[in-house]
Amino acid sequence: SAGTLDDITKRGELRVAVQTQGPPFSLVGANGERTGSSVELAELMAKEMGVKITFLDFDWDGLIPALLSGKADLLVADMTPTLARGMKVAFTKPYMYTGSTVFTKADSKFKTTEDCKAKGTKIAVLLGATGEKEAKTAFPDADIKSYKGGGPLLLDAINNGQADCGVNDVSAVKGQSTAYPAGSFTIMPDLLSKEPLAFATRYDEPDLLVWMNLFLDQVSVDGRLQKNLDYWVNSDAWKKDH
Amino acid sequence: MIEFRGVNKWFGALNVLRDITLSVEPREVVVVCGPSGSGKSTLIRCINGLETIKDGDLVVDGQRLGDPATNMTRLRTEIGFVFQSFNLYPHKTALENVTLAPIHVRKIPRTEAEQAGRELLAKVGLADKVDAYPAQLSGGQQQRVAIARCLGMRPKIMLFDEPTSALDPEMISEVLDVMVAVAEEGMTMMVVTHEMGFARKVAQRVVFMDAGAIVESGTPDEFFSDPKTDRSRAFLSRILRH
Amino acid sequence: MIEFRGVNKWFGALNVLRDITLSVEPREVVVVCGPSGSGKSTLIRCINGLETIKDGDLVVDGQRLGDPATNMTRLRTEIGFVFQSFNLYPHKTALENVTLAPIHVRKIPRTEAEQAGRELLAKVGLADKVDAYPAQLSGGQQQRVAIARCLGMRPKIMLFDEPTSALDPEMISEVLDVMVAVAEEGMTMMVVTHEMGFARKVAQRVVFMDAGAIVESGTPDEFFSDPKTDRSRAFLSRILRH
Amino acid sequence: MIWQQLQSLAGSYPLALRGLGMTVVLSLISLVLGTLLGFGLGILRTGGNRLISAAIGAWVDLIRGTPFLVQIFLIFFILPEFGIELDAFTAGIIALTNLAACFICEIVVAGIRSVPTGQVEAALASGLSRWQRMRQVVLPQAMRIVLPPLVGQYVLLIKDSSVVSAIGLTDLTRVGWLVVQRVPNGLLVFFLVGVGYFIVCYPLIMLARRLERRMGAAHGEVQL
Amino acid sequence: MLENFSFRTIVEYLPLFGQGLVTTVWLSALSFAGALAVGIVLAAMNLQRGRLFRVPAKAYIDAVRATPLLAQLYFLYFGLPRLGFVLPELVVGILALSLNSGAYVAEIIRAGILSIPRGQVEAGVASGMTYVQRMRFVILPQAFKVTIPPLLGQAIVLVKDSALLSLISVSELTRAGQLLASDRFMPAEGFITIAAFYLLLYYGLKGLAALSGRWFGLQPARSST
Ligand SMILES: Nc1ncnc2c1ncn2[C@@H]1O[C@H](COP(=O)(O)OP(=O)(O)OP(=O)(O)O)[C@@H](O)[C@H]1O
Ligand SMILES: Nc1ncnc2c1ncn2[C@@H]1O[C@H](COP(=O)(O)OP(=O)(O)OP(=O)(O)O)[C@@H](O)[C@H]1O
Ligand SMILES: [Mg+2]
Ligand SMILES: [Mg+2]
Repeated sequence: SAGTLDDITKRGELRVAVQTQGPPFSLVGANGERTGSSVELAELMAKEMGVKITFLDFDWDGLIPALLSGKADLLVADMTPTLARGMKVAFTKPYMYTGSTVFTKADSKFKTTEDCKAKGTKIAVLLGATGEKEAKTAFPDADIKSYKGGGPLLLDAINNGQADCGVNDVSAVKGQSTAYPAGSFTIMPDLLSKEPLAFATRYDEPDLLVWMNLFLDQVSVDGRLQKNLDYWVNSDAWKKDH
Repeated sequence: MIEFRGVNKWFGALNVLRDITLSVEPREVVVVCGPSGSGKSTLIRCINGLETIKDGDLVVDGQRLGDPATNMTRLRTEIGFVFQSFNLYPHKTALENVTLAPIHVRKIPRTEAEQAGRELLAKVGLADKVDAYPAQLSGGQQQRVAIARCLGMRPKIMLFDEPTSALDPEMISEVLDVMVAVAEEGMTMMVVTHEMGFARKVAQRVVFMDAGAIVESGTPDEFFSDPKTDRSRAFLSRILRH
Repeated sequence: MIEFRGVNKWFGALNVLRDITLSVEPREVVVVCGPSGSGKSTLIRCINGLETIKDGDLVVDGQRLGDPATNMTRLRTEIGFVFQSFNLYPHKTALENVTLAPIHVRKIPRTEAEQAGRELLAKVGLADKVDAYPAQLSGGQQQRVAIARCLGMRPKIMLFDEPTSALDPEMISEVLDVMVAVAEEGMTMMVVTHEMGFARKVAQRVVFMDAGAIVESGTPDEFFSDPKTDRSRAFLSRILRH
Repeated sequence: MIWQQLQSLAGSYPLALRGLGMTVVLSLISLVLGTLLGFGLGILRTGGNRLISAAIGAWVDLIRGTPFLVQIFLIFFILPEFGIELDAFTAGIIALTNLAACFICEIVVAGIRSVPTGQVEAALASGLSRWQRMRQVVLPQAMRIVLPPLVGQYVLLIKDSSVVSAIGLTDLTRVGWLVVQRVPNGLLVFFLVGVGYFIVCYPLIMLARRLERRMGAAHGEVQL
Repeated sequence: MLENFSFRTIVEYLPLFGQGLVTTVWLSALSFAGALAVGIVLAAMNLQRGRLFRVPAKAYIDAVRATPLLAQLYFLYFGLPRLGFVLPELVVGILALSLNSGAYVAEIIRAGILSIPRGQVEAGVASGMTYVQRMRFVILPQAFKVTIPPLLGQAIVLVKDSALLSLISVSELTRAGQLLASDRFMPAEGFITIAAFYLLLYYGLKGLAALSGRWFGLQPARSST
């Protein structure tokens, strides 16, 4: 039978599920345009396939079902490919590494990661994110609060004093904190962990998975991946454009 | 026209109707009397199927009640009923109460039905209350609307449950005059009432009930001048004494 | 005990009570009669403040109605009222209907109140319906519960609005006997009724109303044998004729 | 800082309008359909047929008892496994209509049951057909009991429509979440989202109040 | 997603669901009690003659019903601290649910009270009962009978709304399912299990409602007016 790639070519459309979880990976820009690091990579994929791209914008609850039910061909979000998750979906090779970091309000008495280990410290994490698990191992005595609703909510909770320290993906924290006046938060230099990020597709689309891995190889070799990451993740250059 | 054959009815353990056998001919006027709680209301409520009977047969206008072949809705259009507690529609004016069924059941054109309704209300002395809602009417006025509502349907059989209980003596005689006129036009009627004047004037038969059973039944003359049972003698003597 | 001085009341444009002046002495029994819609119910409803009056004075048991200094709730515990439409509490049994106010308003111990309630119900012939709910009672039975409920409060003044309308003649005389007994114990009473036998037996005065005004007022003997106005003459002749 | 945030919020107004439009269209369609269906189900349920009545009862319980997210999830993601493929908008309308119908059914049933038996008997006795009894006697009286919770249900439903973002529709609440990523003042953003819902819901509440007053007057209502 | 439905994983996550269920139950129970209290007070205010009580009660009820719980939650969680009140998440959650649901409950109770025939009120007045006694012995018991079904509806809305509290880090039933969905990428398992548990709660509530209906019960049959 025809493979997924043939289907995509035939319909002339690549259907990508995104989560719009916030800068720098996926966001809606100042003028209402959908953009971000992952979004641009997906657009690049479609361009290389020679088809147009359709973004399906789900919130977290809808993301996995969209992929598993075949509503989307692939899933582009800053997801950590854990072994447990890998039992259900096919992850590509990691295209970048990040990790969870600890951040606090700038004038807080918690200056270092060590400070946050004190008993009863209120630590804000995202529900179900890898940061949640890492916080539990790194701060066994702390009071972990899992919020649902995305990275910006964590920053809001820290900023408002509902929690003392936050733990989240470092790129997300950096990207999202730019919305605040400079210097609002202290972001600890050390990472709690090193985490790969990958795209995902279904196991019944082996041709697409192979192609996506090939795509990642290509863009790393020709530097387009690095350019994307430098623009979005490793600096806040994107801020002036979006 | 109405025929009870060995009818029994229970409310829980209470045998409200005991072995009722009674036959009412077309154009006959039957008055039902008896002490409070003796089952008079229940008896006439059975006739238009507001209460179901447990055993025995009840045939009304040639149709057996409880028989699946009997179209109860059709049958009920031929039976007028005036409730002891009036049951006026609170959301309709006096006139609307009277015209509702003629318009929707009898399919009489609205203007015609309203004309007839006004006349009927005038007949019972309510020409000036045509547009009042039940809550704005005195007890006696409500009862008269209920009577007009029943007359408006021009049924073949009319059942009245104490139709003059809320009226003053003056009004009683007016309403009874209306009923006498209807009776004289050849209507089949069963009237629960203790207006002995009415019974003497138009009833062909008086039925006396006690504790769910028909104790005595006869012409008004027989019944009033020569009651056969001790129970009815006692009842009559109390009426006369007071 | 009850004193109306130039009382007027309107329902919208309708002048239901016109210039009522009437004084009822302690221990006096006054019967109010008159055609349907003449304002009898409204008149006695004013006495316990169920209707408010527009001008004129109404003084009950030494307290002026409408006066801010008058404690209406207190005053009402001294006034018993039997409604034309009974208004029994549907969620309470007959006995509970009778004992509710004595227990909670008069603060009579429950067992004592129940004892008294049973006796009252027995007095009106309902010994076997003590635990029935209003929906399980016939019209006449409901009315008797309403009367027992009023008696149970042992008020100083009793107001009855057609207390025997739903009763058969036999029961009427029994209930009237109960009322006669109460009257003879020296109760102040106003009774809207058309039971002329009762009026003759216990009333010190008969008040005849028409179209909101008191047309005539006098002893029963005067009123029945020698009515002064044309209106009352006509009313009486209709009663006698029928 | 507030000023600066307001400025960047202003840029998002086309997005917000689109979200508001989605919320309004979704809720309007499903409210109308849901009301019709809900009244129909309610009337059927109080009708004589035990089987129909039990079936409706079971369905209503199932829908009222489970989270709306799960229902919409099943319709959009699981139904395709049985060959029923719907686009997000249609799935949203179906899910919301069904939800509305089930809640409204219960409200209607309660209203119908509150009408005194004497009223039904009077209508029976004058030979009104089942539908006429409903239409002329029972429903108008039931509406007094039905209207306040019905409007409550409407506004709840308008707000429940936000769950459709799980299947990729961008409604007003979703816009809030998108905007809050760039303007991290959740209090301000969701205050504005609240204002958006208020603009939709408040006229509905006012309308209901008016209707209620009119019906109350006809019934000769008194204060306590 | 259904063909590989994994009951084993659900069983593995059952303890988590159990904890979530317990939290949801007591959280909702407290909040509903609060909502009833808020609702009764608001309804009583709304039924007064004087504008002094009626106007603020109406304004509150309208404002709360016309805005989403999410915005209200935000206001309480992030807004109150700015006014100097920092409250624990659970308190904020219960407060938000009570205040929100209370507005709906108030309307339900008001409708129930207004459905009582005026003759009933008059009978209470005439026997000298105070306002409170009338409410307690005559009006509320009859009103409750009509309001039980819509109150049940509101209760189940509240139970489900309590899921929103996972936004402010209260971990309840829905969260357990979401964890299963995001740890294992098993959304069908996660969400269907949640649905089953909520359904369980629903039937529990329904049973309670039936019980309380019998408590206030009265025979329908013939009416007394
Ligand atoms: N729904 C019911 N459940 C139980 N008992 C009932 C019910 N309806 C009526 N009864 C009882 O049945 C008996 C007969 O009632 P019915 O209303 O027929 O009396 P009635 O002769 O019309 O009396 P009245 O003259 O007082 O109206 C009464 O004792 C009454 O208490
Ligand atoms: N709430 C109301 N609004 C408008 N009119 C009313 C209202 N209540 C009563 N009325 C009118 O006031 C008049 C007097 O009513 P009331 O109930 O006092 O009469 P009644 O003498 O007791 O008559 P009945 O013997 O029939 O009970 C009637 O014409 C009635 O229509
Ligand atoms: Mg009867
Ligand atoms: Mg009257």
